Order: sequence, then structure tokens, then C-alpha cells
Amino acid sequence: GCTSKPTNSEPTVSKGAEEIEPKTKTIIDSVGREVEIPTKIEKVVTVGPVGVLNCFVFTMGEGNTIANGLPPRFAKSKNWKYHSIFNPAIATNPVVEDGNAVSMETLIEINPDIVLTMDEKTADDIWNKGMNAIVLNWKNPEDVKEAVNLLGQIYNKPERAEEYSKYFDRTLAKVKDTASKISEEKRVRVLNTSLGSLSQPHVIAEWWIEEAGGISVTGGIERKQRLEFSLEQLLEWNPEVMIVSSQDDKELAYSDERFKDLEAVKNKRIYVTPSFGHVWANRTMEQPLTVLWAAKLFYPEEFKDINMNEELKLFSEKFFSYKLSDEESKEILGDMN
Amino acid sequence: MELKLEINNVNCGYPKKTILENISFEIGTGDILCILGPNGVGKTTLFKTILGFLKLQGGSILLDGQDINTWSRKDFAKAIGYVPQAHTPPFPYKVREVVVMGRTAHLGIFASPSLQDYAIAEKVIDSLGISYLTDSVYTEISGGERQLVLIARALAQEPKILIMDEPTSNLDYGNQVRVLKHIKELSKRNIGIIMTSHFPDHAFMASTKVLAINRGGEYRIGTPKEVVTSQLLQRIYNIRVQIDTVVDRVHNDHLKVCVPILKD
Amino acid sequence: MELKLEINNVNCGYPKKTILENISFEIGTGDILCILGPNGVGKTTLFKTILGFLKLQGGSILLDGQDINTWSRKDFAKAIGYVPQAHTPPFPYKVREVVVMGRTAHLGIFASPSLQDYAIAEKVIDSLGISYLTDSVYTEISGGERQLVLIARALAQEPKILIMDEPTSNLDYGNQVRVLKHIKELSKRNIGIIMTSHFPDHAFMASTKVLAINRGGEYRIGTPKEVVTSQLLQRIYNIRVQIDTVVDRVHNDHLKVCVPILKD
Amino acid sequence: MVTAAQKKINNKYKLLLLTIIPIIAFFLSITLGRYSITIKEIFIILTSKLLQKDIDYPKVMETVIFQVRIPRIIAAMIVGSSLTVSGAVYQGMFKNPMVSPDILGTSAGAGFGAALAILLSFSSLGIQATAFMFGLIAVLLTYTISTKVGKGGNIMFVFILAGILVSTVFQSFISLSKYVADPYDKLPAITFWLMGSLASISQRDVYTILIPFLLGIVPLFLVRWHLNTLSFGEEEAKALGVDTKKLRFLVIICSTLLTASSISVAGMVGWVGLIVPHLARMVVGPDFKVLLPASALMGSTYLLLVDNIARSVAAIEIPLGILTSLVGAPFFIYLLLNTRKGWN
Amino acid sequence: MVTAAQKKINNKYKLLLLTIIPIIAFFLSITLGRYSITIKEIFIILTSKLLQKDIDYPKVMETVIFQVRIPRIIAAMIVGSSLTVSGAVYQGMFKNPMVSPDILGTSAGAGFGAALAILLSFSSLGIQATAFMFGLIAVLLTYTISTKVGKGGNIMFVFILAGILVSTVFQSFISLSKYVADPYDKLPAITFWLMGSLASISQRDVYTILIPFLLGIVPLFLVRWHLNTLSFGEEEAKALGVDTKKLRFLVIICSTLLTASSISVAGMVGWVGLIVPHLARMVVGPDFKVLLPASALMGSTYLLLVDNIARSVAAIEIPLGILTSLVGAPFFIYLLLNTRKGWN
Ligand SMILES: Nc1ncnc2c1ncn2[C@@H]1O[C@H](COP(=O)(O)OP(=O)(O)OP(=O)(O)O)[C@@H](O)[C@H]1O
Ligand SMILES: Nc1ncnc2c1ncn2[C@@H]1O[C@H](COP(=O)(O)OP(=O)(O)OP(=O)(O)O)[C@@H](O)[C@H]1O
Ligand SMILES: [Mg+2]
Ligand SMILES: [Mg+2]
Repeated sequence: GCTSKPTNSEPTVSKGAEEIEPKTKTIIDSVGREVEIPTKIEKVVTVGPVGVLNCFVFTMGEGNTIANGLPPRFAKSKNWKYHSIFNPAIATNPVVEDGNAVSMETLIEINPDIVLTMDEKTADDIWNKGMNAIVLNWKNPEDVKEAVNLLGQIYNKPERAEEYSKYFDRTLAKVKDTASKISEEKRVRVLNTSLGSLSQPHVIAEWWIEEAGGISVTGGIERKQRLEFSLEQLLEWNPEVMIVSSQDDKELAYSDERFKDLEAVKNKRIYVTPSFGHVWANRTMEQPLTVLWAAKLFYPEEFKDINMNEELKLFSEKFFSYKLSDEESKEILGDMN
Repeated sequence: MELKLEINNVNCGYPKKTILENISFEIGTGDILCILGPNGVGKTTLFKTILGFLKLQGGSILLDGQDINTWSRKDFAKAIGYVPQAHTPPFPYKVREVVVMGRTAHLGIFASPSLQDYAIAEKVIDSLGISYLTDSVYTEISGGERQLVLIARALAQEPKILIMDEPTSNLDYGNQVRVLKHIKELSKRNIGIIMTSHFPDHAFMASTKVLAINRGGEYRIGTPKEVVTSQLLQRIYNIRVQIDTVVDRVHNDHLKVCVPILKD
Repeated sequence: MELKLEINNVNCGYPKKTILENISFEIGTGDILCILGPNGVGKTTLFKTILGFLKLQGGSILLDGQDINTWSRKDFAKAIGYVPQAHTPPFPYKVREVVVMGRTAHLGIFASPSLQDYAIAEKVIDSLGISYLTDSVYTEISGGERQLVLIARALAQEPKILIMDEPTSNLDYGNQVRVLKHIKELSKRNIGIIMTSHFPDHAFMASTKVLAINRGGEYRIGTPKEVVTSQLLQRIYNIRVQIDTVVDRVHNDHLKVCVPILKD
Repeated sequence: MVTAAQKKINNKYKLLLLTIIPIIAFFLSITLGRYSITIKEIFIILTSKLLQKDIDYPKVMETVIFQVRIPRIIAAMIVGSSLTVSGAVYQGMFKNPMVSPDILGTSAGAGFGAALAILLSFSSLGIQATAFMFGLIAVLLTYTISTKVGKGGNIMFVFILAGILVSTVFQSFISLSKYVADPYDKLPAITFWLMGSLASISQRDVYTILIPFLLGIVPLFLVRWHLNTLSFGEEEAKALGVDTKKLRFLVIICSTLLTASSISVAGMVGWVGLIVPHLARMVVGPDFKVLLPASALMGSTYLLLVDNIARSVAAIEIPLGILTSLVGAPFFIYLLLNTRKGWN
Repeated sequence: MVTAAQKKINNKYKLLLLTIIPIIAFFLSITLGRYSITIKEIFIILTSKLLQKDIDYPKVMETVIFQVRIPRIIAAMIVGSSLTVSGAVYQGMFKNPMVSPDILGTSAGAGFGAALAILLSFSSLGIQATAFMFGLIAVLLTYTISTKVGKGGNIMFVFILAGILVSTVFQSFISLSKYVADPYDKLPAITFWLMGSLASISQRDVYTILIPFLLGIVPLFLVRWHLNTLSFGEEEAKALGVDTKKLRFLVIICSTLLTASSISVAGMVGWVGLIVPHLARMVVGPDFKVLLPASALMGSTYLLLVDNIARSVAAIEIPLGILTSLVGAPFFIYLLLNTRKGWN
């Protein structure tokens, strides 16, 4: 697996250049590579899972330093439309990468201060061409804080990272506080699924379902990432709540008669995963929101004091520095109003 | 039933290459036409043209007075059978199955061969003296044996005219003679035969007509005695051949034999 | 240089099937051994065993007194050449290129044929009278022509002993005679030849020894006159054959001819 | 010597056996699955359904049996039959035992159709329809190119070439679709669709596939004996009195219907159409008279068994395509090496 | 009649021409790219670098030329040569013009190696090394199986079968890796690696690939004339005095080195090894004496040109694998149909 070391939280200042303002500093990225980067970052390029990576930059309030556009595979989907709302330049910036390959010459032409990626190979390739590539990655869901910390170091904004950590812990604690009071028999059995292809697409769902006080029906199964299951297995699990990945899936669940005996279908408890900066069911720095949202879905009574609408607007303003309108917020939350 | 195949001023060959020009002959049931000619002169090409595998480049080919293009494949196959050079098919069919395929032309498209068709096939196999092969796998018999099976298949087809391309070329001495005998019997049963051979003796032994094709498109047709002369063989094959008469001591027949002379 | 190939009590065949048992003969340079036998008796199998393509199932094969397994492929090829039945290779080599491949055994592994090797190849092509084919593409010539090219390739190899599997089977009458002539000349140049043929005449025309193999593993070896008798042919091929003598009117030679009798 | 009549009887027994086995397999398969129902319960539910009695078993059991298991079993059998029959027929027609049913581009075409439909967020019926359509389009393209290009000459060779061409082009289109696919949703969907699965088969899918199955298999069944002649090559078949052009056209149409419909419901299930025909040929020989029904029966049994493994071994479904490859490939080689009679 | 000597001279001219073209292509390719540098600037930078003068041009231009463009150009040429030479040699050895260099399982093996390395988050060098290693392992497996199984008989046929087997098994392993891959991160990485690209080539990669390239191509070059005999089949080659077992082993080792190293840096670049040998054969004929150098030269030119298109035509790079397929497949069919001399 990943060889991520816990990163050093103090920025290491490079070679005894204490006197005036040092031009560069050295940081250690998620996989332990030492990278010397300019003190002040004016241009950043994100490569690979751009949807996730950009959000980290937005969290620093530095969305306008992003110098690349969304690759077609992201730009074509409306899941990432807020990226170019946060920084309109993203819509017109050159695309440096398309999943298949980084166009090195375009990258050189942009001449970014740093390149963020989640993949060590890509980082090496870019570093080979004389640019600063930083691997940003994390293994356990909680370690997303470390990733934000790393960004804090890069942008010299440790206080913002600190704030995120606090928000993260506070939100999870708040949910846990209420959720832990729910008795075992009242706990709901939950399945996060792409219903069309009968799969549970990401192992992180086990984490946020648990954090939100639910019982994940796929929880006991040993696996790395995605999991496919048979229809019959689904009937056997008989989840009470299903989180699906698209509106189509939701319609499918209600229309296909093979699903009609499922608790979740009978009780109309099928919900579509929201997407704001990134898709909430996946690995993203919006994970605290995912937990909060899930908890409220699972136990509307117990969490009725939480106003998801307000929480979302607050988060957006605090971390993405964007004031969401009510309509926007409602649209994002979809099923939950 | 009489049936006539007429080749009128035919040109044949490959898309960018004409091999034979202006060939004419005709053959009826009961005839045995033996085609002689050097390697690469176009004997196989002519056969493929008659059978409609190659496009006719000129002239016309009439079967029973009608252009062969107007015949359906099925009716054509009922009239004319073909023995190709031996080859290996990729699947291990039994010899019986291969021979019974000769019955195809006599079956409706949705039908399979009946027990009667199998009986016909087995009779033909018997008549060629290869019944020991009936249950052998076609891909596992020797080249000569395969040639015999293909002949059996064409006989099972019960055509009026049989076209055979070097039917004896991989056969041993005995099988050659047996096949030639068979050919003679067939002609007695009023079947017409066109065959190629590299042996002028075969023309004497079994044919009623000979077509000798020489390089350069010169050709000659007639009875074996008229055509297969020492001079002609010399011209076609570019060797000295002496034609002698030998007396069959049992039947007291006079048999013509061609003797190639090695000495210069 | 004298070279002897000894076949001692050899059994040969395929992994699960022995075809020939207990065959013994020997051949030296200058000999021409003609192997006769019915279809499927195992002639090709014997050749493949001698050439080491099939595993020897019993007995021993000695070349120059040494077991053939101890010979390197290269030295073996310098001693023994092989003319297989014709076939089509998938690439359009020129005839010249095919023939010059006969020189392989004489070249180091890192070497290519020199101009001298090409000269040898062209001489051989000339001597077979097919120089008009030199620049033709091997895949586009007729079956008989291909056979001649393979013979040329084996000659370019300049072996001491030449093994030829039905070298005349697809050749026209003229080419057959020319190849037989060539074989005789080779033997005069002290090259040994083993060949198969379906024509007992060929044994008379060109060979010094005959090996007749019959079904059931019975075999006989000797001079053509001793072996190729009317009785033997009848036993092997199961037809009546009359052996006559014909006088070559030009050279006044007495030539033996085999005349198969079709009439029962 | 065995006479032809004895032969026929012998083959009758073999076919009878080959018919009984899938029937038994069918019933055994109903008892398999992740949802636990006892054999007794199954028996009661089945019989009461048959006798149209009211059942007082949990509704969900009925759903499991009639909506989930039986459709999946039937689909597996239809797909197995279809692929095997097309494989057998193509191997004969192309005179090549290494040919599989997608030689003319069906699976690349269908795969692209599916990828496109997934990209456009079509429903599952939409995906099936698009895959089926593009499967047909690909073969149509191959056919058109071949007949345009191959005047006389070795038409079968031209067919294979054109098939390779069309397959490659559609394969590139699949890659291109992956290339623009949303990586969080569409890309996995396309990737896993291509791996093949019968996991989400519904009753409706069974009806959907049944029509092209019948349209494809019935004509092939009727002309099956004549298919033998094609193994001897274009020219010989003609000389035997077969209108090869028409027969070939029929074979291609029917096989394409079978293959395209199979792929459209099951994804890319490899190797079935390549190996089971060989297995069948080992048992009954190469004569299509018996080979065709034997292929249909053995193909259905084979895929049913493999799918039973896929769906019931672990909570995680193993993609059918992977399973058939891992089971099929070594088996295939084993077969070829042990029955190498004459294909070299 | 053309004599052998004249022939030789004729071929010399052809080879000379085939040598000049890639050299010109090399220099022209340096001028192509997204980063705009004028031809004059390139010329000055190149010459001053050669003469070891100091350059007063922006460092970044030097980076673009020496770190980005030239390594990529050289890699394209090496990969093109490698694949074409292996393809030509395998086509001869297997007596089959439809064989491509990955027939023995190299690309499936290398693909699996890469997938595994990506799953384990290896570095770029690690991915290359693993891909290369598994490419070799796959061929080793094929070789071992073949020689174990194929006693006498048709060994080349057994090789192809074993190659199919090993390829399929590794292909299934690739599918399995995709199956367990993180769909948001590893899955696209694997998918896109498999599509092939030269985008991230660095100077180091060029050195890495150069060693196996030389190790592979030099021995083949030396024995090239003897390769002809293999096209006539096992038995005839033996009869001509060739130790076929040794020669075959050498060919497999060398071709595998070439193919595996190419795939490990460039991913799966299809069709090059299949079509360019035919092109070369059209120009100089099938004699390996000339065919081998011609293949190397034409292969390098071909892939260089295709990669130039890939990297400079659209704003986004087109995956090289897709481009070679879309360009190569129709071209291949065209070639085969127009030069169908004798391969049917
Ligand atoms: N497919 C083809 N395309 C072009 N030319 C061909 C083809 N097949 C054969 N030829 C040429 O046509 C000529 C006649 O060939 P054909 O096979 O008809 O000769 P043949 O008389 O049957 O010879 P043989 O006695 O050797 O069988 C030959 O010169 C040959 O080179
Ligand atoms: N690969 C093989 N495996 C098993 N048996 C074979 C194989 N090849 C040939 N045979 C059998 O071996 C026997 C001898 O075959 P062979 O080819 O040596 O005969 P032959 O004497 O050369 O016949 P012909 O005169 O017809 O060429 C035949 O009965 C044949 O069925
Ligand atoms: Mg001919
Ligand atoms: Mg033989």
C-alpha cells in the first residue's frame, strides 16, 4: 500500500537563509518525498483526480492560483461545476492532463510553482522535467486532516488547516455524541451502492456510515476498494437505507420489481449522494459534511436540530470562501430538505 | 440421359493475367477427355473456370445448351462433379461423413442425408476398394488415401460429368490403375469425364479424347492415337518419347506405351 | 569422398503408432535407391525418421559409421539433403532466395550468402532448366515448378546423399524425365540418392537399388531387375503388371517398361 | 465396422444424455444462491406456483426464485448456447478452429455501444439496446467491406481481416469513451460492463434475449447439415452444389443475432464460444448434424455452471468474464493438445 | 534478368534511403511541440550545445528540447524499431503474417506487471521494472509450457497456443487488478497506462530502454539471414542445417527483450509490430538480410510520425495506443489486400 509517513507539521526552512525572506522552503509530501518549493505559491497545477485536489486548494482560499482547467472527463459532468464558479478562470485555463498523459510542454509553458498529484509515478515524471511535484494522498479517512495540513504548509496558512482540523473533529464528535445514544436495535442497516451495476463503489463508505451511526451491510467483507454483489445478496442484506450514486439509480430502485421487497424501497429511504466541491460519498475534504448528512438521513428524529442547509452554507463560506444561495444549497442537498 | 458440356472460344485466367485463350471443345456423357500439358500451362485454371470459381474472361461455356451462369449451384452440382487436388480440412471428419457430403446437391437445404444416402456413400466407398477406411478420420490418412476419398465423394454426387484434376497424382501404382479402371466403368455408365494427367499412358489407357495444351496457347484435340504422338509429346514436354506397342499376354490385346528416353 | 548411410533394424512411426519395423539397408555415395510401396505404407515416415524429425523407435541409423544423433545439424545437412513434398511458405520469397537457402549449412551463423553462394544457386537453377523462374516469386508459380525449385535448393546444399520424397509426383512428363536424368548425373558425381516413386518404371530408369515395401511390413531390397518383378508388383499393388522390354530405336538400348493391365 | 444406422443410434443416446444434463443442472442451480432458502421451501414454492395455489411463504422468497434466480439461470443457459453455437458455426465456416464468435467485430461493436450508452446515462434497457445495435452495425460494416473488397479470391480471409479492422476501430472507440468518461462513475461502469456479468438479469431481460435467440438458432438448426460443406472451403462447397453466398449470409446473420444479444445482456464473456465447440466436437465429432445441438446443450450447461460459481461462492461477485477466462483458457489448451487430430 | 550483384546494389540504395528518412524525421520532430520555440532558436541551442558554448537562451527552452522533446523522439524511435523488428522476426518464425510481437504473452504480462505496480503505488521506474519483469515472466511461462508439452510435432503451433493461454491468464489478472483498484485513482491510472503513451518519457527512460534494445537487436541483426530458413518450417530449416531449437530460443529471448522493454516505457502500443513489417516486406521483400534493417528503420520512422501527431495535433494528447490502432488497422487491411501475394 501507500508508504505515507506522517508529515512534519513545521515548515522546514531551507539552507540558513534566515536573514531576509527566504525564497524557497522544503516540505515533505504525503509519501515522504522532500520537495523544495517557492515560499510564495502563485501558480499551482493539479494533475490526476482534479476534483479532489482542487478542493484542497480552495480550502486554503487560494482557488485563484489554480492555473489549469478541468480535463474533459471532469468538465463534462455537472458534479464539478462549482470549480469554475469558485474560480472562473478554470473554465478557460489550458488542460494539462487527460488521464492518459500529462502534456509536459503545456505544463512547462504554464510554469507552475508546484504541481499537486495523488500519484507518485506522475510526480516523478514531472519532477524529472524540473518542476516541483507534490504527492498529496492519505490512507485513513481521518488523515485527510494531514493532507489539509500539508496544504497549510505549502500556502503558509497553517491557521486555516488548523481550523479545518477543528471543524472536522468537532463535527464528528457532535454526530458521535448523538449517534452513540441510539440503541442497537434502532440502528439502520445501510448500503452505499451504484445500483445500476450492483456494486459498492468505495470502501470509505464503511467509515462514514459507521460514523453516522449506521450499520453498513457490506461492513464485514474484507476488500480493498470496490465490491460487486449479486441481486440475491442484496435481497439477503435487505438494507433499510440505500445511498445511491445518481438519480437514475433512485428511479431504478423504485421501478424495478425485483427491489420491491427491500425495506429501503418499501419505506422510500433511497437517497442520492450530493456533490459540491466533490462527490460526498467518496474521499474528499468535505467528509465531515458527508457524515453529518448521513446521520441526519439515518436518524431524522435524533438529528432534527441539525439544519443541513445552514451547515452547508457555513462550510462553503468558511472553507471555499463562497457564499451559497439557498437555491444552490437546496439543489446540492437534493433529497434532504 | 445425354448431357453436353461445350467450351466455346474460352479465355481464362486471373484478374490481371490471362492464362489460356480461345480454347474450344465439347464433351458428352460417355466421353473421357484427358488433358495433357506441361506444368503451369493452365489446366487447373481451365477447370476452375468451367466450375465457375474463376470469372470467364471470354467466350462461353454451355451445359446442356445453356450458359452455365444460368444454372443454379444445386442443379449444376447434380450435373457436374469435381475432384480437387487433395487437401486437409481442419476438422476430423470421418471418411463416411466426407463421402456422404457428395449427396448435398440431392438434398433440400433443411434436410440431412437419409440412411439411403449413407447407403449410396458406402456403396461408392466399397467400389473403390477403400471400405477399410470408412470409419477412419479423414485428416489422419495418407495423401493417396485422401485422393481416393475425394473421388468417392464426387461419385456419390452421381453427376453426369466428372471433372478430375490429376486424380492419380498422389496414388500408388495400384490405386492409379484402379482409379483409371473406375473411370472407364463410369463412362460405360454414360458419365462424361474430364481429367488431367501427367502421363500420356493414361490417355491411351482410359480416354476417348485427348486435349494437349502447349505453352504459348497452342492446343490440339482428338483421339489418343491422333494426338498422342511422339512428335507432339516431344514438342510439349521437350523430351524424346518413343511410343511402342506391347502385347498383353493374357488377353492378347495390343497396348500402346510411351517410353521416355533419358539418353540424349 | 565416400559416405555411407546405414539403416539397421529400424522401427519408425508416430508416438502411439509404429508404422515400419525392422527395416535395414545401406546406401553409399553413387547409389540410387528407389523406394516403392503402396499409399500409406510409411515411406514418408521412414524419411522423416532418417532426417531426425521423428524419434527413432528402435534400431540405429549410422552416417559415416556414427550414430546420426551425434551429428550436428549443420554437418548433417552438409552430408544429407532433403527434398520435401512441395508446400507454400507464407512469404513471397524470390526463387533465387529460396535456392540460395540451400547454402545455409555452409555458412557461419552470423554470415549471409556471398556472391559465390549466389553463383552456385544460379548454376543449379540453370542446370534444372528453370532459369526463367529465377526472379519469379516462389508463392506464385505452379506446383510442378515449385517442386523443381525445392530440388534446386537441395542441390545447392551440395550434400553427399540426397533424400527425395516423390520428387516427380507433381511434375509434368518432361520435367519428370529431366529430374530423373539429373538424378543419374548426380550419382555419377558420386552423390547418393534415396527417393520414393509411385512408378516402377522410374526404378528401372534411374535406380541402382530398389526397396519395395509391402503392407504388413514385408520388404525386399536388391537391384531393379531382382526386385521389380511382375509378381512383386502384383503383390504390392494388387494389380496385374506386365514387364516388357522395349528397344530405344535411336541408341538401340533395351529398356524395361512396366505395363499395368486394366482388363481383369 | 459400424454402420451408419448404428452410428445414428449411438448419437441419439449421446444427445439424450446431453439434454438430460442441462435439465438436472437447471434444477440444481435453483437451490444455489446467497439468499438462503431450503430445498424443501423451494420445492413447495415451485409446486404451489405450478398448481397455482396460494403460497404462505415470505413474498421475498418468491421474488428470489422467480425474479432473480430463474431469470439468471435461463439467461446463463441462453447466453452459453448462443455463444457456443455461433462459435461452432464460425469455426466451421472459417475452416479455423481458433475462431471465436466475435471474429467479425460483434463484441467490440457491442462493447462500444454499451460504453456509449453508459456515457449517455441510458437505462439498462437502453444499454442493452444500444449494445445490440452496435454489435449488428459492426458486423454489417465487416460484411459490407468484405463483399466490396473481396471479389472472388479468398473471401473468408478477407472476412477475418475486415473483422479485425472493424474490431480494432471499435476497440479504439471504446478506449476513447473511457477516456472521456467520468472517472468516479462512468469509467468503472464501462470497465465492469466489459468484464461481463449476469448479476443484474431480470425477467424482462430474459424475454428480450429470447427473441433474437430463437431468430438466430432456429434457421441454423434447420440448415445445420449443410454447414459441413463450408468447412471444405468455398470452392468445394460450391462444387457440391451449395449456394455459399446465401448460406454464408444466413450463418453470419444468425450468429450475429445470437452473439450480439448475448453480449448485450451479459457483457463480454470470453472463451465460451471458443472452447465449448471443441469440447462438443470431442464428444460427438465434427458433423454439424449432431454438433450443433450438442454445442447448444453443452454451452448452456457450461455457462450455467460457471455462473453458479460466480454468483454463489463469495459475497463478492466474481466477474463472469474473468471466471470464464481463468477456467476456460487452460482447459482450451488442454483440449487442443489432447485432441490435436489434424489441426496443424 | 537481374543478377544477384545488381540486386545487392539495388537493396543498398533502398536501405540508404530508409536510413536518411528517419534522420530527417528526427530533426523535423524537434521543431514540433506545444511550447513554441522557433526553428532558429532550436538551431542555435542545438549547435551551441554541441560546441559546448554557453547559451543565453531561457533555460526552459533547453529543458523543453533536451529533457522533453529529444528523449521522447528517441524513445519513439527505439520503441518503433523494437516492435517492428520483433514483429517481422516472429512473423517469419511462426510462418504467419498475422502474428504480432506480443503473441507469446509479453504485453499481457507487462500490462499485468504495470497494473500491479500501479496498485502498489510504485514509482515510475518501479512500474517500468515490474512491467518489464512480468513481460519476461509471461514469455518464460509460455516457453516452458510449450517445450514441456510439445514433444516433436508442430512446436510452433503449441507456442502460439501456449501464448494465447498465458496472455489470457495475465489478461484476467489485469482485469482482477482493475477490479480491486481504487476506482478514483488507480483504475484510471491502470486504464490509461494500458492505452499507451510516450508523454512522460524522461532522459533516464531513454537510457533504461537502450540497454535491452541493444541486447535484443544486435544478436538478431547478426543472425538475420538464417532467420529466413525458419519461415520454411521446423523440418525444412533443420534439413537445411539449422539448429532450430537454439535459433528459436535466441529469437524469442531477443524479441522479448525488445518488446517487453518497449511496452514497459510506452504502454500497449498496438499494430506497429503487425503492420510495419508488412510495409517493409513490400519495399524490400521477405529476405531478412535486408528486411531486418529495413524494419528497424521504417518502424522507428513510423512510430515517430504517429507520436508527433499524438503530441502536437490536438490540445489534449491523443493516447498513442488509440492513434496507432486508428491509423494502423485500416492501413494494415489495405496493405494485406493489395499485396496478398501468397498469404492465403
Ligand atoms: N492465384 C493465382 N494468381 C495468379 N496466377 C496464378 C494463380 N494460380 C496459378 N497462377 C498461374 O497460372 C498459371 C497456370 O497455373 P495452373 O495451376 O492452372 O497450371 P497447371 O497447368 O494446373 O500446372 P500443374 O501441372 O503444375 O498443376 C501458372 O503460370 C501459375 O503461375
Ligand atoms: N502425424 C501422423 N500421426 C499419426 N499417424 C500418421 C501421421 N502421418 C501419417 N500417419 C500414418 O502413417 C502411415 C504412413 O504414412 P506415410 O505418410 O509415411 O505414408 P507413405 O508411404 O508416404 O504414403 P503415400 O505414398 O500416400 O505418401 C499412414 O497409415 C498414415 O495414416
Ligand atoms: Mg494443376
Ligand atoms: Mg508419402
